Amino acid sequence: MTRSVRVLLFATAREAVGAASVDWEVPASGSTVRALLAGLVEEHPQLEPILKGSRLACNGVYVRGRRARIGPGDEIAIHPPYSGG
Amino acid sequence: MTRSVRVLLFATAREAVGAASVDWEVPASGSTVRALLAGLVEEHPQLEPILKGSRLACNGVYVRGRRARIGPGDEIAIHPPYSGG
Amino acid sequence: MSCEITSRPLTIARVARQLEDDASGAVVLFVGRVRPDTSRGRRVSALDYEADRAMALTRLRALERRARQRFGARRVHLVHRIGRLRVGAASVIVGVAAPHRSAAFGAARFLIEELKRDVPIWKSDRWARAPTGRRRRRRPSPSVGRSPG
Amino acid sequence: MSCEITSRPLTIARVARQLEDDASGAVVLFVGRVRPDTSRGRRVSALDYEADRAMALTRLRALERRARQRFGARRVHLVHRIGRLRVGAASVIVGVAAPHRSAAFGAARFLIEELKRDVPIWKSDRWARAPTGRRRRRRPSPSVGRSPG
Repeated sequence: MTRSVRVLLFATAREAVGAASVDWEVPASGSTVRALLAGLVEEHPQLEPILKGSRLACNGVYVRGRRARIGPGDEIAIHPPYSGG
Repeated sequence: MTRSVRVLLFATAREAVGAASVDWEVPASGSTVRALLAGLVEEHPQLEPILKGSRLACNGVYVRGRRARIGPGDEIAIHPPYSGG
Repeated sequence: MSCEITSRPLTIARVARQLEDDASGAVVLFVGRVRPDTSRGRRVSALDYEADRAMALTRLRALERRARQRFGARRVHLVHRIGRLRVGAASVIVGVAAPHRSAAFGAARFLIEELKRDVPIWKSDRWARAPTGRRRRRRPSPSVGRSPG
Repeated sequence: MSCEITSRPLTIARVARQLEDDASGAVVLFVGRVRPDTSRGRRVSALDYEADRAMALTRLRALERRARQRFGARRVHLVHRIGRLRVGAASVIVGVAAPHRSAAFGAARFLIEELKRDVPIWKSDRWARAPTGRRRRRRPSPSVGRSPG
């Protein structure tokens, strides 16, 4: 059974980490966006400035703030500012 | 040697006269737009209301007013309001 | 030729090809088509278009120049079809390529508005059913009957 | 499907076919293309586009609905290409069919502006060369680092 969330990394976030996604372990009881990001930044300090300008989504829905709860199996997307077109 | 002007008739003007163009005799010394139109209306009274809303051109250039001179070989176009597009 | 009056069917792809230009990041195409309800709620199955071809081409070329000067358009293509057009057929295509999208949109809108207002082309459903001056004109034009001259 | 994210080349003719509709008298197509001078005066030969495909499609479909409601657009087609695009290649095509030209122009302009602002798609020349937050953002977005939560 999965004990991790999948973090999808795009654009500058992907470059900073060097991967399009990482699987990040979380307690079976769940965690928060805040804790997830703190862990990611600890391992990839170059992510920190990018996260400041990014939107976050959980399972395809934008989340505001860092208190949002996440749990095993969730998919978290990190969206730096868009530049399509 | 030609002694006439050619009158090009479009849209409602063409329908009123029943022809896309008519050749109209003018004196070798020339005439005026006013005289040409008076002659046309005499022969085709149904043209009169159409002329009121029309632009006129002589040899591809718009003419203002009815004093403009015309002479044998000239081409006069009658343009009812445009409706292209 | 970037301005055309033609009796053949219009194709968007052909206009688009005329607009190829590496320095233009934006292309806007406008296509006008014959609608079934053009004539005051009555359904029409076709429209007849006619043009004073020589003068229309002169006017279209002048519009092209103005679009280049005023909007910085790099490529302009203006093509109007004449003859009998059935519902759904394209009567006019305006194509603009410009460095940026604001210019491309602005030029395309400018061109179709001016084309309708100022280029000697006529469609039949308008003039066949309202032959006298009951329609409002958008601006004064050289008026023969009312001319003081 | 009227909204697509694809790695295949975009063709205007294909989008135009999706917009066939007898009740629409006006079609507006916008094509965005890779320009050689995208990156602050430096010439680039290609751009890499990527997308959060699932979310991008959701956002594009929402934009399509808004264009229908707000402008009365009858047909909307939104397609964005991803992957490596060379200069001159079309990166995005927006197509709208509406009864009248004002609505078609308005909806097409609305759609491309919103697409650029609000759909998770990225091009490489921007983020590869300005990796941190030096670029101005157009509006506040949920900001992680600054969040009081």
